[in-house]
Amino acid sequence: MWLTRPLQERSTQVFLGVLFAALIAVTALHLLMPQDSALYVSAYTVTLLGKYLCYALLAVAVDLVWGYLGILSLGHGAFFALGGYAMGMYLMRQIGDRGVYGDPVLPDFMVFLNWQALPWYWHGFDMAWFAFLMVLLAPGLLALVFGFLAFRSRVTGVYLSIITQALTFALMLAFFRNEMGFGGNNGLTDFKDILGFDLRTDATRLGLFLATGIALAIGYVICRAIVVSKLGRLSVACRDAEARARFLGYRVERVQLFVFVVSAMLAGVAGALYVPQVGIINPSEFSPLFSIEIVVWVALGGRATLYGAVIGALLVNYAKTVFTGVLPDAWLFALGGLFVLVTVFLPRGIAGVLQRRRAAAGPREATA
Amino acid sequence: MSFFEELTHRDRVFEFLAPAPSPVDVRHGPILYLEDVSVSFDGFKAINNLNLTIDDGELRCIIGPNGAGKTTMMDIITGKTRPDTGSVWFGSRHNLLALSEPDIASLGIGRKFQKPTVFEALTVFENLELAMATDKRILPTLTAVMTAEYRERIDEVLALIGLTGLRDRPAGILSHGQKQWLEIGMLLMQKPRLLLVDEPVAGMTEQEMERTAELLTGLAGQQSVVVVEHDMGFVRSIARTVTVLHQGSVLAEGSMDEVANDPDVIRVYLGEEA
Amino acid sequence: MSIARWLRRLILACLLLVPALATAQVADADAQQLLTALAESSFAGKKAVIGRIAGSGDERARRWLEAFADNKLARLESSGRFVIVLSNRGRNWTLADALTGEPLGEVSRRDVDTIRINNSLRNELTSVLSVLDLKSPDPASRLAAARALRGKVDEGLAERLPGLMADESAPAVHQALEEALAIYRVAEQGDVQAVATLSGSLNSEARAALRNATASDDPVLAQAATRALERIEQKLKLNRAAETLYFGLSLGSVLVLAAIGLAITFGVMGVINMAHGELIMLGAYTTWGMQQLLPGQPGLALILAIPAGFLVAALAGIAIERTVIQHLKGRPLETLLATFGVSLILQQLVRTVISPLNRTVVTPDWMSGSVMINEALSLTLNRMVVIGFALVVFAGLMLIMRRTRLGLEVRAVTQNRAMARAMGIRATRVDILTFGLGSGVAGLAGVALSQITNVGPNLGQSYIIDSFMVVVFGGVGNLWGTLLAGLSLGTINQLLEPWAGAVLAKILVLVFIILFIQKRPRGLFPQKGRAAEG
Amino acid sequence: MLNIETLNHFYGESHTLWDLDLDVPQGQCTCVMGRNGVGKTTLMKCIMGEEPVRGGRILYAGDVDLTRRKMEDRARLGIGYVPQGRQIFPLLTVEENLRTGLAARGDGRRSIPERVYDLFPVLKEMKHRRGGDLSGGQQQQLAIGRALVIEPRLLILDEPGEGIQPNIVAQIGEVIRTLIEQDGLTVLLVEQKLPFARKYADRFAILDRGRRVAEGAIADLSDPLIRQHLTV
Amino acid sequence: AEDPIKVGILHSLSGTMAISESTLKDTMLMLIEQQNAKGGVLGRKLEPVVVDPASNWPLFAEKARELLAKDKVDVIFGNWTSVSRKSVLPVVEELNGLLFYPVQYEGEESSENVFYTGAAPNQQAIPAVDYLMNEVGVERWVLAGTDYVYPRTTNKILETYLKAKGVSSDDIMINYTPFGHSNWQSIVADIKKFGSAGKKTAVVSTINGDANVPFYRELANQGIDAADIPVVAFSVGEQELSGIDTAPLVGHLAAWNYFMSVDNDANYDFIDAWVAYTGKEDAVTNDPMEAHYIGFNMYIEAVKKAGTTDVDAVKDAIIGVTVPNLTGGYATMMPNHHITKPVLIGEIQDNGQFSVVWETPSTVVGDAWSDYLPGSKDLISDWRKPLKCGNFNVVTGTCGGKSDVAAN
Ligand SMILES: Nc1ncnc2c1ncn2[C@@H]1O[C@H](COP(=O)(O)OP(=O)(O)OP(=O)(O)O)[C@@H](O)[C@H]1O
Ligand SMILES: Nc1ncnc2c1ncn2[C@@H]1O[C@H](COP(=O)(O)OP(=O)(O)OP(=O)(O)O)[C@@H](O)[C@H]1O
Ligand SMILES: NC(N)=O
Ligand SMILES: [Mg+2]
Ligand SMILES: [Mg+2]
Repeated sequence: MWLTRPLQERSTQVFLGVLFAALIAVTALHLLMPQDSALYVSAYTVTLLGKYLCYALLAVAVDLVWGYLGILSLGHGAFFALGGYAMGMYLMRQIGDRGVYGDPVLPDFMVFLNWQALPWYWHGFDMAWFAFLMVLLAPGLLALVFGFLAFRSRVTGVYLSIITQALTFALMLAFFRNEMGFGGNNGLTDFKDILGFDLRTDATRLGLFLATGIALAIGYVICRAIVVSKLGRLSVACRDAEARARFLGYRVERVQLFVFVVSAMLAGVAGALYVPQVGIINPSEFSPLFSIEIVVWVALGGRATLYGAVIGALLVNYAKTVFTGVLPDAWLFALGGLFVLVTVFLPRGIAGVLQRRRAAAGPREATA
Repeated sequence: MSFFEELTHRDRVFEFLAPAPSPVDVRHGPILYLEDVSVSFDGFKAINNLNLTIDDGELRCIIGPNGAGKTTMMDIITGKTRPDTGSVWFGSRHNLLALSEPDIASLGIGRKFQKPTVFEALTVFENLELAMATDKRILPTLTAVMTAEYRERIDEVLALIGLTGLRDRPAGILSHGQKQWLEIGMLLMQKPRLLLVDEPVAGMTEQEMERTAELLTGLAGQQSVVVVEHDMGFVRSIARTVTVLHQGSVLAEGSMDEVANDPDVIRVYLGEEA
Repeated sequence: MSIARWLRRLILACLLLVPALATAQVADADAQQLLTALAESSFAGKKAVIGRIAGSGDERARRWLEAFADNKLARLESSGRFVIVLSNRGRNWTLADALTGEPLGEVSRRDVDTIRINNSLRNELTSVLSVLDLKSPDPASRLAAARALRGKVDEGLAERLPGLMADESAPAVHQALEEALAIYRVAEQGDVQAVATLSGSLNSEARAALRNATASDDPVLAQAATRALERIEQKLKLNRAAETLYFGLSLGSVLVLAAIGLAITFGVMGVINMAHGELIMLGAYTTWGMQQLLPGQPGLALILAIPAGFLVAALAGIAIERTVIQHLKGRPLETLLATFGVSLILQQLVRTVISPLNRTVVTPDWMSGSVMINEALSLTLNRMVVIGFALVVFAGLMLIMRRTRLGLEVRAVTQNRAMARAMGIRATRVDILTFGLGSGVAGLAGVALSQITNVGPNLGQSYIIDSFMVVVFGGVGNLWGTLLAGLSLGTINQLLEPWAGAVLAKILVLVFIILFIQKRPRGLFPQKGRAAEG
Repeated sequence: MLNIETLNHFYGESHTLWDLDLDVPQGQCTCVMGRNGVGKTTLMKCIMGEEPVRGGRILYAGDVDLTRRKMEDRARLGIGYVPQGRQIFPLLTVEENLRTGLAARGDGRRSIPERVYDLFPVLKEMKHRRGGDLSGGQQQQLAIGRALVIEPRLLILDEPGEGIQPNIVAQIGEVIRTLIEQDGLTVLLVEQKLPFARKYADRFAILDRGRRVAEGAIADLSDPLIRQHLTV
Repeated sequence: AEDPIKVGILHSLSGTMAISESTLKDTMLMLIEQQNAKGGVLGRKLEPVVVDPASNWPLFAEKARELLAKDKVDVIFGNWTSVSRKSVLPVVEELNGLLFYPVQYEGEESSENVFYTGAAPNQQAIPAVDYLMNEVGVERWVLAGTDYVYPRTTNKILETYLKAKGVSSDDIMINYTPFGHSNWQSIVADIKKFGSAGKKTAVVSTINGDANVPFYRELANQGIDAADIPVVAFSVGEQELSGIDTAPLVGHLAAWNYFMSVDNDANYDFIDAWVAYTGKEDAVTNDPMEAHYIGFNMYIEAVKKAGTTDVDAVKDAIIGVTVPNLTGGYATMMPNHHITKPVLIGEIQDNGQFSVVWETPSTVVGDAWSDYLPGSKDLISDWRKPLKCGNFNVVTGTCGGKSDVAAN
């Protein structure tokens, strides 16, 4: 099976090994260590790690299109946010009559802005299967339509980047509008439970964390499977010489569309897992600056390696957590400085350093 | 003659309406047929009422001054450039002007570019793998498996183009001449019905030229080949029919000797001593 | 309400009777008493006192009233002395005695009780002062006063206006007075004749009077008013179209200014400069800095800020180029990452070093307000200057890129760096100059933007996305494209805004850009031909 | 004019040029030959400074040590370069492409020498067309013309005849000879085509896998040498 | 030498909100310093814990969790935007923390763990409209706001209120703009047109943050004078004015519960302290700062009263606590976790200050649930035993969201 092909690869094995080891270690330390132990991992940390893993999955999705297909999407936050909104709508409906106004159907923000009935696009989100399907479909469809138009017209390079940015920007403005029925700027929040599990319990948190870890693993394997397949090589071919690939008989726009849609869906899943863990989804996830930041994680970790994207996402977000606590006034200097230094001194990102190490250690292995 | 062709032409329009695309139909004549093709760029007529017919299995050389429109003609055949007027048929069934580049490529038209273009980030091997004639749709490509048979074919071609030693190096590091060879290799992998070869021997040594000549003449017969080249020695060694383009239309056509002695050709192209 | 009206009538009548104000001076004790009354009355009561002060004939009255209108008439808590506040910034205020004019130096704010005023009193004061101005020797102030009277004429004044008009020499003032009187006549007396005077007027008070008259019981008047209004509406439509166009061009010129520097650094050099917005910000802060250096001369400071802003931003740009971008040759996408870092640093730098708060940049007088084309169409001056400035900057840039070697060399360097160097082009110098130029132009944009929007650490962020859109929409590498793109996007936005609202208009413009790029994948002015297709 | 001493070059770990010595005498045309991928183009890039060298020296005009000079300075010293693969500036017009050569001239001249247009009339015809739109052979002519704008003392030509129609190839050969004879130009030529090399070059040098394996006057270019080093 | 009382400060120091929020962080640091100079409270010193949620809403929740779970702070002072508060709310409720929220907001909320020291709509918007209607004689209304929940809700309330007062819908114009909107040309022109119909017109502005500077600039340039069409703003305070050239804006209005210009010794002392603390002679104070001042003092009093920093004890103790505000009156914490506040209307002066032209005769109690919204007019909030409910429906007699806690 093409999907299991990456499992035979050493790099994937290492990646999955490290990931699962980390998941197990965190779980064990959280469940087994006494609270006052230095090794105890608090629910706070578990959720934080869960959030990082969501970002990591998002970064992997971006790396797939950017690294291998050469499409610099400055709008991937849109797919992430759409997945997040799909999940958020499900979680909102789960609140039921436990909202402040006790309306059994309408979410609170609709009640106080005088909505009389649930808008049509909110229907179905009370059912988990439907909502989870939408987590994939909403971003997937958007990517399909947008990608179809763009790739068909052969929009490439910065032009494509900028219209992805326009896309997410337009969505941000649209979602800001209260009339859209997604809670405007306040977004969706105050969730109570998911699939019947109380979101405020540590067990649910741990469960979400583990689910995210597994989603990352699956997402990684899917991306890897694409990358090592002939389609992956074709993607690289399209990235470097689109026209040439056409003359070989490949429909470049379909390759682009396929990979783009897969990537958008992965981003949607990341968003869906993100929302219950951070407890809010609001239009700022659509902000172009957020999308740019995702690209920065990938570049920092090392483009076109996938695991580099994971490293980049984890590192930047960990740095952000640390710096915003330790250097509240100066963390932007640290973060900005980090970006600058890494780009200038580590041209191929952190993964580049690792590769060079490996190449130095055993040059034969690298080519195998 | 042309009237005749036009008639046959007409009645094939109906066949073209048949839903299922069928392979190239050469029962009724040429494999490639260009009629009254013109194209201009910002008012400059690069191709001017060009008529050209290539028979199935033919090896045709096309020469002509720089800027005569040879590459542009290939661009038109492969769908890269749309002509302003005229028609281009592949066999009797396929109107190439209605098709996109990948469609044309899938029909079996392969091309080597004047300026070698290969996938620089991929290895030499992978370049050939992608060129290989297989199902080129998305899902088959995703699930494609590298069989021993495929591998053998690629290795054969690698040996033929002399790049076996650089099999796993990225194509980007190849020297100019090596890229030329790789492009020829990719063309071979494609197994096209019609090969369009734009300046294959530029930058090759005499011996390499000989090898290329053998290769191309060997192909002719089952496959049709159109070669554009400025090296007269090379052209002479392979040519049966030579077409001379000038200012976007045919200036002369015939055997190498006929053409080489044509005063117009000497004036605009060959110069005194060739 | 009616009492106030009656009062005003009285005051105005008195004022017109007083032949000349500046002759007398009441006794200090009386003055103290008047001011005390002013300080201690309720807002309603103050109106009466204003009348008394104005009618007192005291030559200091005008100064008191003006200070009062400016919130600068005050009483010292400790001594009960009335003062005029000369400077009311900070915790210690500079004062002068209201009666004697003697300077009192700085006094803690705690001791100063300002005499409260509100809008309606201020309104009152303006009418009072403008009636005084009707007798001013300066025709400009007479015109302003006459205009201010429209819609405010009452019976008392109406009787006197024909007399005033007879004495009036300036035709514009005369006409304004005539309109003021006609408005009164239509509104209060249902005078059909007066409708004719108003039928061409674009003044809003005149229209309001006519609109009310259309609902009149008198059919003749109602009909005349309706017809007059229709005529006016016709004219207004044209004016509104012109206005929308102006708004569009002005928004467009802002976009052009913000984007034009990027058209150089990104469009021509290929550097995805995410710090472009922060370079704009530096230009704006330079303007603020210049105004701090030259207090009281905002206009001069603004003009000096043009070269200074250019220089500051250019130097900052060159510093970025030398420290960061030069290491990223041949990796254009990575410039995005590094310059994103730079932009974070610059923003925070401004927050830390200057302040996270917005800074005040003063608009010089010659740039504030608007030029009145007619009563319904005024073009705001600051925008007009910005439009002009944008065009000048564009033309200058065009000249540099067309007429100097730099333009050619930078394009050669971007297209093939190694080959350009092999041709003897000093690529490093070209990089520095070009990036400096692009950055400097961003600085110029900042100088202009300081006259329109916030000067704060977030300034850059709000323009960076728009700038990229404009450059890309116009076609990367084409300065004309940038100009046209900016102007057209601005105009489209302004055309959409009235019926779609600001938010939706913006969304629609973005959707338009997305769709447009589908049609023309390389922008308005695409790079055509073989090379561009790669 | 150009003396290359024990030049070594690496692409990353792979050793491309090995202890290479080469003399290019003043006022002559020296032709470098060799199979595909032996390092001819690399050698030219080292001389132009596009590739850094690892050891060895390049001396120009007797005593100018080029080894550590910046690329642009080499052009300003009077070296014209026609690279393999044309390398014209695709989005500049033909005229602008030519004008880039003015930067290297010491005399501040602002117009293109007529001689270039005389040599390649097609360039004049297509003055306002984008370089990238030209046909392959036209581009090659442009590349040569551009190098001539510098009015160089040393002209490096990397397979200049590639893609050019026969009569113009011959013409280029003639021009090279004229320039050598009238202006004392020195030419370093990379060429695969023996007839052309034999006709226009004075000396030859053969490279094989990064080493100089033969050198001499063009008349000494013997069949055994060719068989040994130039056939596959 | 007991452990210090940890005070979490959750205000954005970077990003778009830093402009407003970073001063509040400094205010808190100053108040803590002052309290420590007085010996702290209960013999314990106070220790600030500052984090930066960076104007990123999910990060607010995360940082709140960090403060409560990791740093174990006793109380949090923080947030500016409503969305950030909404994001933090589930966290403080889950971890049973205390949050003091200092900014005027749209109401429609009452959490057991949050104390709202800023104004609810009835403490700002409604009195301002009353003033305009009764004192200025406004008949035509422009409700202009940034498109997000606070302006939307406020305007909804005002619209209902105005209509209840007999204003016809033709005389109400509602307009929303995006955050950071900077091109006000046509909107201001529309306002001008709307205001030239012969009836006294006013603009009620819930325009937020950075959009204000270009808005006022455009007003001034298009010649809209406060005398003709006054603008009364709910989100423009001294701090915002410090970034605007106020000379052309004299006479435009704002409604707040505090102005820096208030003539009161406590206020002057506060200003002196603030100037000394920041070292900037031109430092300004504003309403949310006063709210923090009040909230902080209330917290101190409640801790004293409870004798402990235990959250539940403080929560119970703080209801009814009364501390002086800076305008010469007192603020009391009400059972609905909102406080009593005077409402002041000020006119902008050329020195960037407001001069008070009107104030409510007495303080107004903050109303968590608006009386003018159909969904919430039946709700009340009372966190005292036995009701202990933030959204008790007086008609159905139930506490929303906790149907099991029936009322009796
Ligand atoms: N996109 C374009 N815009 C303008 N002119 C073009 C364009 N494409 C081709 N041309 C012109 O059309 C003519 C034909 O070019 P073409 O490349 O077909 O010539 P060619 O016969 O292949 O020449 P060569 O032997 O030099 O390769 C040339 O004069 C070229 O300048
Ligand atoms: N960037 C690179 N990295 C690694 N190896 C390279 C690189 N560029 C070229 N090479 C290798 O160096 C060798 C010499 O290349 P070069 O281009 O100098 O050959 P050449 O003699 O000019 O060949 P041709 O006749 O084909 O132009 C080749 O084997 C090539 O594969
Ligand atoms: N609560 C506010 N002003 O967002
Ligand atoms: Mg060609
Ligand atoms: Mg070579």
